Amino acid sequence: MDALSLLWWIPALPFLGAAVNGLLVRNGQKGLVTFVGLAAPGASMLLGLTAIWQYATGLAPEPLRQAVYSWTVGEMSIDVAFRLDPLSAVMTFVVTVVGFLIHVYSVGYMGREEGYRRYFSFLNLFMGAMLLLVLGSNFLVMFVGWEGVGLCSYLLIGYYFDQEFPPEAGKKAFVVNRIGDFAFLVGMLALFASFGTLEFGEITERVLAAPEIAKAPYVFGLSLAGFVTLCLFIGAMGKSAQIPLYVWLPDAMAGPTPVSALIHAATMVTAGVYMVVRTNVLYQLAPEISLFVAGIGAATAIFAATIGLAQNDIKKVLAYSTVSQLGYMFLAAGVGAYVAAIFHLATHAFFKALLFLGSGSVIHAMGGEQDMQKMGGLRKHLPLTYPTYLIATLAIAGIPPLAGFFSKDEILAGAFAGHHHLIWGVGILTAGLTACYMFRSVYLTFHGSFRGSHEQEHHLHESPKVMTVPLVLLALGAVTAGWIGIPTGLWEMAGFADHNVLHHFLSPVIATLPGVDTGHHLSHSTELLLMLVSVAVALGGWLVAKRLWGGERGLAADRTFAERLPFVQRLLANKYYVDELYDRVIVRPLAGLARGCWKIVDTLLIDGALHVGAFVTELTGDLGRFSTTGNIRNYALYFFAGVLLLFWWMIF
Amino acid sequence: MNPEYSVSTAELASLAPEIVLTVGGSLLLLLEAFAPRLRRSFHWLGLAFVAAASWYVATLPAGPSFAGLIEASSLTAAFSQAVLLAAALGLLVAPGYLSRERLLAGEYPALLLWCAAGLLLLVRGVELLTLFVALELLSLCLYGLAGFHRRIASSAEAALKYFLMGAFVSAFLVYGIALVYGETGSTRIEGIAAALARGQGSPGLLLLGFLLLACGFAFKLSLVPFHAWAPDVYQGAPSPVVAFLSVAPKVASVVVLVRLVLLVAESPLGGKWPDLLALLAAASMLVGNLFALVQRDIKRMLAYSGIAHMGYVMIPLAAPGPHSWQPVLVYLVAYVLMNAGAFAIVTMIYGQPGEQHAISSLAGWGYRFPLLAGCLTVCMVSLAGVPPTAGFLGKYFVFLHAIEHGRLGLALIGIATSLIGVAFYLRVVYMLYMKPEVAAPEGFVIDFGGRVGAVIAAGGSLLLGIWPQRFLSWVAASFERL
Amino acid sequence: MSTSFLDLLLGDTITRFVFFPTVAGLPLLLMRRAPAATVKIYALVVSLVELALIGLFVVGRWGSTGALLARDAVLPWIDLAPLSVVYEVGLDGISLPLVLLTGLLLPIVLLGSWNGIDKHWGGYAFSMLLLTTGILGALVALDLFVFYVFWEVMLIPMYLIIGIWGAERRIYAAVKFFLFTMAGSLLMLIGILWLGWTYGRLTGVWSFRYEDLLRLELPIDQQLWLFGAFAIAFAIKVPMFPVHTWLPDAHVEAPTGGSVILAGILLKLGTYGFLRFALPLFPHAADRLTPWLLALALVGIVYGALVAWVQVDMKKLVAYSSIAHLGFVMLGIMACDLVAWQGALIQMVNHGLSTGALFLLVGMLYERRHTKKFEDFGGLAKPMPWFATVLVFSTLASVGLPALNGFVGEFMILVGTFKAGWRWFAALSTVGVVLAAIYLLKMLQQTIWGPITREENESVPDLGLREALTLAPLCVLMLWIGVAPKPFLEPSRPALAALLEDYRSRCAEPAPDEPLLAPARVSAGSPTFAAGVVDQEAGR
Amino acid sequence: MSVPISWYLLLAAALFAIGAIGALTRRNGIAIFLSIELMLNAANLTLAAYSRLLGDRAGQMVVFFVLAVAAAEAAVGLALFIGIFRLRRTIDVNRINLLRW
Amino acid sequence: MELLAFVVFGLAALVSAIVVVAHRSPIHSTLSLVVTLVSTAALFLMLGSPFLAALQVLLYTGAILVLFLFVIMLLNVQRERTGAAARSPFQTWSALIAAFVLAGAVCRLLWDAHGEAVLAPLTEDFVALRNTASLLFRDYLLPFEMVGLLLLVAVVVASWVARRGGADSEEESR
Repeated sequence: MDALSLLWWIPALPFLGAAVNGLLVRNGQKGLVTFVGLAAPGASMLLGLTAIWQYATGLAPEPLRQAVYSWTVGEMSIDVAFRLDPLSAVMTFVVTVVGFLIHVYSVGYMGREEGYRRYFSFLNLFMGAMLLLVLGSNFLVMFVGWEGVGLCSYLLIGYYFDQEFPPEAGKKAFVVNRIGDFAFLVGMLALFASFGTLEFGEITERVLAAPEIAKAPYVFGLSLAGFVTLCLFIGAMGKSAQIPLYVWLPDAMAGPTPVSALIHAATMVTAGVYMVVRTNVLYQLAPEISLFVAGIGAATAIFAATIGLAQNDIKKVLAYSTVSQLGYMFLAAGVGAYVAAIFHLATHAFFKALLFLGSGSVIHAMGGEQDMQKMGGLRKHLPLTYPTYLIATLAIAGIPPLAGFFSKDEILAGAFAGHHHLIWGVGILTAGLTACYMFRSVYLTFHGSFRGSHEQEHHLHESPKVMTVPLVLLALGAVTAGWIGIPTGLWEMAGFADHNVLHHFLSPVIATLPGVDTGHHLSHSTELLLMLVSVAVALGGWLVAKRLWGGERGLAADRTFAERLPFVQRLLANKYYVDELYDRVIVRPLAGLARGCWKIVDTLLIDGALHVGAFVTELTGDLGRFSTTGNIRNYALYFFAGVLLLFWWMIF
Repeated sequence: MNPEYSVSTAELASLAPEIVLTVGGSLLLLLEAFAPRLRRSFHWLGLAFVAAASWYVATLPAGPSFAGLIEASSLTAAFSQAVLLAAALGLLVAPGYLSRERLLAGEYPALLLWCAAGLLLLVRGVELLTLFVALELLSLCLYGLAGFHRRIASSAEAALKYFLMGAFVSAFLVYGIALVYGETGSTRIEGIAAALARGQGSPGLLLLGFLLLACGFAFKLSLVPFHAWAPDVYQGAPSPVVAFLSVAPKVASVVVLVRLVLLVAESPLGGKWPDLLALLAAASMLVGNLFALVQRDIKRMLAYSGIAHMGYVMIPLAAPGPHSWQPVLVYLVAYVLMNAGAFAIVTMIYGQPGEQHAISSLAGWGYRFPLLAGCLTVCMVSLAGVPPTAGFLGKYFVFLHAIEHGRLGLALIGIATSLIGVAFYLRVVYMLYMKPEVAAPEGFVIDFGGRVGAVIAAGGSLLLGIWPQRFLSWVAASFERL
Repeated sequence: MSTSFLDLLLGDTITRFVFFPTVAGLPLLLMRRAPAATVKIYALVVSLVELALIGLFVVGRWGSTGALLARDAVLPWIDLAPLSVVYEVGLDGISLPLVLLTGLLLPIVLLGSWNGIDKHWGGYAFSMLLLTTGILGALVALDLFVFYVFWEVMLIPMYLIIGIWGAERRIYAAVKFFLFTMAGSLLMLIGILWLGWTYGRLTGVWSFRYEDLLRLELPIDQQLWLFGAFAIAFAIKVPMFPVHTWLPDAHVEAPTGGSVILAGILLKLGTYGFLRFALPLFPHAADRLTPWLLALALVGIVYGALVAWVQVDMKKLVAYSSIAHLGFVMLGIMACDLVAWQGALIQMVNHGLSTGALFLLVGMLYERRHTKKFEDFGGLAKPMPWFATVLVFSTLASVGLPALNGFVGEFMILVGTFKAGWRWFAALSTVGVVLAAIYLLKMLQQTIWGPITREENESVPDLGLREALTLAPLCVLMLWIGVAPKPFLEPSRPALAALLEDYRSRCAEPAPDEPLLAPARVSAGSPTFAAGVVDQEAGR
Repeated sequence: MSVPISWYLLLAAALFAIGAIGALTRRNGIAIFLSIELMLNAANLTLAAYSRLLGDRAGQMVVFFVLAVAAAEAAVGLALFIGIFRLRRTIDVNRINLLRW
Repeated sequence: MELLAFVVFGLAALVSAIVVVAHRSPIHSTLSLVVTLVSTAALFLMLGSPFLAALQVLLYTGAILVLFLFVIMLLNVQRERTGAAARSPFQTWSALIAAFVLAGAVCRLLWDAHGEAVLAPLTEDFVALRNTASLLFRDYLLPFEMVGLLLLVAVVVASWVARRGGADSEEESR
């Protein structure tokens, strides 16, 4: 089978599945829904894996481009085309595999929901859009996928539409994403206006051929590359929940847990990172924006980590953790460690999906309860969930040799190598915090004694196979995914040839610009030292968590903290009041402005002026008509006077 | 018999339309006296006479007659036909109303026919004395028609007001004739033109004389500031009479006014005359539309609207010349159709004679009188000047003329005021269709003739808007020699 | 060569499909006592035949490569030398999409009004058919006088539709609509007459023909005045800020069908007018005023979106959204770039489809619940899943979600505007994209999502078959245009390109000091279709 | 001694003005009508004087016709007064104002 | 001689005209108008038009004014009431001003145009009735015929309007 020529089927299949489930299948046909809902992404995954295999083992490492049809005509001829290159291959791998596993998991998790069909339809739709995003050969297709995943995110967050909050959260997600998208759009416009194309390949080629065009001043003292990358990054901020546009992601947890795992942890939210790496050639030409990216990433990472420390909702913890990890990825991209960013993206996909699915399993067991304050001691009830969750926690905390360790370490090494020591410091601090709050969640959920109600305790049970098997598979990934990117330094120290597979695989998509200095290399000893530091910090975080929340301590630490530092606790628990701030500073004034436009400009000024005009006209007529008094003596006078006035006017 | 005093057959033939109308009127009067049972057919007989007159008008050989007091030309023929059209509509609509009001009598068609005769003479007259007598002839008929409903006060009041104003103005007119005659030594248009060309006479007195003449006819046209009688008279006079009264005299008076204006404008006295007409036009458009906007009585509203329309008719005279005739005629024919049509329908669907014809009574009647309401809507749309109707065609020609001759300002005033016009014409339409019926109509009379009249008027308004070619060719042919 | 109007009416011509609705609709006026079903079916059949007529006509000429697809023989209409007006209609790529949209919306509107219109159905259908004639006529007119006549013909039926079949404040809305539009169009009339006169002054023969008038080279001050006259007329129709206030009222009060036609097509005549007449006739003035109009378009986008956001009435929200969307179209038109123009044209169609669907949906909801206020809704997705689906779909199309139609237009407009050098306008107008999401999602939020707060909403029936049939074509097109817009963009491209080239070349030369007459343009550059048409005429 | 012809004209103008004053100030309809007759008379005098001035009898003809017309007008006018008096019991023009505004 | 006659009749005409306009009683006004008209007839005579003078006396004074008197008495019209409500000073003053302006303007223009020009004595030809008649029946035949119709109209209108339109006419039309 020549999977490469069937490239476009990879996104098309899930779309097809979505359409079939959405329009043709009826609500009652649950088996059919499951079949279609799994077959589509499954087939897509198989096709994707085959294609990646064929591509990776192919002789020519040239990117593969497959144009399906021409979208528009004329001056702006843009193809609907797909592109398989190392970057999209990695992304496709992550998306299809993790996606498929989560689909499978959903069969169990969502089994008893009323909107089962709708759920699978949307989930398939999401897969299609996500694959469109990663496989798209130009910005336009990418944007279609970009907004498509946003839409699915909206629909799936609002899955429980008959409640008050989820649709609101979905709306928030969509709108905040849109704010980013608008910048993305502007960036695209600038690119198109400058290069006349939106193809990734062509743009890269042209920039490489003539970097001075991209470096020429454009607006606001920014170069073209600077402007475009800034715009694109703002787009990424929205999608990938970076400061200041992160606010939607925690709320997005209102959706079903598998959705949180797939969309709001593993795939969609990482699209921003993917895009930054995709356009790395431009970022390399705009060092100031790159630094900005790194700064935002670092800030987001630590900011979200501190909030995560104070959350009690298990999914909220994971959500802030996701925000924090995404910050990490941007930090990496910002400091030029693009491969590290993708690496972390991939490993994160596995362990974060696993964490979410694990938490889903917990919630499933708890009968929908998400508050960790009501949990505790679940490990004996959930024999499979607990170890997988623990593995994922270890992975995210950066304990070697699990996946998270390698990717995170590479990021920190990249930051250090680029002499961004402050950023490195923030990163290492965040690593400690990550370990701390993640283990907090482990302790509060699985350790100690149960704090929930009796019914809940009675209800506790391990999830069915259809849910646990994906957990196990993902755990496998969380353990091993990091091994594809074992740092070059380690290999060399151990006396092996460099087997950093990922680096080699991705190197074609990372542009090497003549004038741009990317060659920071750390000595092996420094690299090793950094590793030790980060491991130490991670272990430190774990230990702190164990000391505070481990065993039977439960929530005591939280209560003490709240008593001692009520202000800080409130600040953290309320997420620094950012939502409230946005509401006061942006939403309400804007609504006020809108109301002003409506009531004052429209109704009062414009319509008012018209009504006054009409009134004056009518009044003139109404007053004037009394000149027709009904008395002909007056009429005769008008005649007489009229004649005289006209005569007077005529002779002068 | 002294041959000096004999009248040649040719001269009599040149008077054929007027003779037909006069004799027809007299005949109807005689029939009223001797065969009152035939009353119901009087109007149809009258129509036959009008048709005959129309045929004679069309076949009249061109040229002056009666010692040059009157003339016939394709131009006079065109305007005469417009007058006869109005007369026909006036005859068609009336019998229903008259028989309901128990006023059916030979006097009505007789007066109408005589009035038409007077109007034709007014159109054809080229001598001031003839014009004056013709004017008085038609005016007396109109006084009688306006007061035709002798049992109601409003009709009598309308007639009296019309009469007193008319008499007052005719005194000015005679004085104007005296001055013009005295200063030029002639009462014939040609003679006056020659004298003016010679520079004879005192300019001041001539100016005053012509102004008095012009004002006299402007009074008939109800141009501002000589308009005040019109609303009262239209409101009080019987509706079928108004259908005639509001259009026919205007057609004829416009002819005289145009003749006068052309006479003066081309003379050394000319100077400010175009501006004078522009002033009258602007004032009429403004005042007419503004006052119509606030009327609650449909007849009064139409009266003010008529004032405004006469303002539009005057626009081409603000740049006078032989080319002014064409837009004037087009506009007038459109005006005859839509205004007479509107009054015809008012005649039929308002059950009470007298001064009250509230627009608000129309509420919901659009569904009760589908045909008539449809016709009324067409007439209103046409009066508002919305294509594809005759009213638009008229406005098109008038504005075109204005632009062509550098009267853009006048055209803009015309636009602004017709926007006001739209507001009150639409009020009728929304009353008809968009308001729930508040009061069932009573006493309405919808007879065959009236229905035919309404359909002719509305259909004509539409036809002229959609397919004006035949009509315009006729118009163009009428002015070929100019 | 002496073709009569009747020949045109009966032949395979543009004239036939322009006048067919009215002619075929006349019997409706006589069917006062016929059962309602007969009337409805008759009207629907007429509309379907009309759609078929348009379809057949267009299909037969699809392959045409020239800028003009077809032109009817020119007939003298008012032949009064030197004042002559001809009846001249032609179909080119610019009018084609809108003509097709009109044909498509007509049966949809009638079907959508099936139960919503509860009185005088025959009159309603006739008004719609007459309106269709006006719209189609204005779209295909190649003579400014003819254009004006058709333009005004639209007014009366729309006035009646709003005024008779509308909601409580219908009369206010109808009169406001009429007066607003009339105010603009009267100015345009003066402008048209002035043009015809100028042409007559230069050649001795008056003409209002588009081709002839395009040859006029006017001094800049005259151009500015005339452009102003045209622009006001069109801006009111679009409607652009600040002459937009008639639209919310008209929409809210109009019956569903009226709103659909109003938003779907009538508004487009404003933008169409800019593209077809205001810009090509007065290039220098347009060029000079471009920043101002762009600014107004931008204000419209943001302003419409903001005000839409705070509405409490569903229909009013959609109405204000129209202002924002049409702002995009205006942006594209004034950007004077081929991509932007293509985008603007396709966006006109898009807006017709998605907003049309939204109005239909609001109407269906209104039929069930007799309210349009948000506070009366909420949670409707539960009892009405299909309704919710279509509403979400149409809303997303309206929001401009990629892969749905709205995006295509917006994107092309933005690209074109940006490319043409109006970067800031393009960038700032994307704010409208964000705001669109805000207010349209708010609509979804308050109608279909959330818990059911009112008892009455618990058992609202879902879409019926007729309603589904009404909406289906719109949805299919929304998706189709979004996924593969190429076939929809292609036919209009040559016409737009020719128009643009002509516009640019004329702008490049300075305006003369005195009115001049340029030589007749040959096929190149001018949208005057010298190439594609001739065989039509010669064939007769 | 002969009188200059302009004196006649001036006298006529004065009479005309007096008549106009009457027409504008009297409230009795018939009195107004009388004033109008006075104005017509003044116009007639003007015509006759001009006729004499010009040595042309056309002016006299006009006077003749005006006289005839005045007679007819008087008949119609007085009939109208009778008619309105019968219905309204007044011929005061201030009170003949059913129709106004 | 002529001067004296002019002064006498002119003054009589003026004074009686003022009385016509100013007197509150319609009957006195009418009688005063008789004086004016007769004076004017005399002036006509002086202007060489005995025909008009005769007509003036016969037709105007003899017929029309008698008709007036008759109607006034028939209607039993009282003096115009005076009082605050009846007065309209604006109307009165406007009328006076307008009339004076008109008279002033016309007099000024007439004086400027014709001044003190004195005409040649009257000729037999001008005064001859025969010539007048020939003018009337030859050149002005049409207006003459029209006046005939006019009088017919007047009769018809007057009879229609003045006829009692009550129950009897209802009977008529049945």
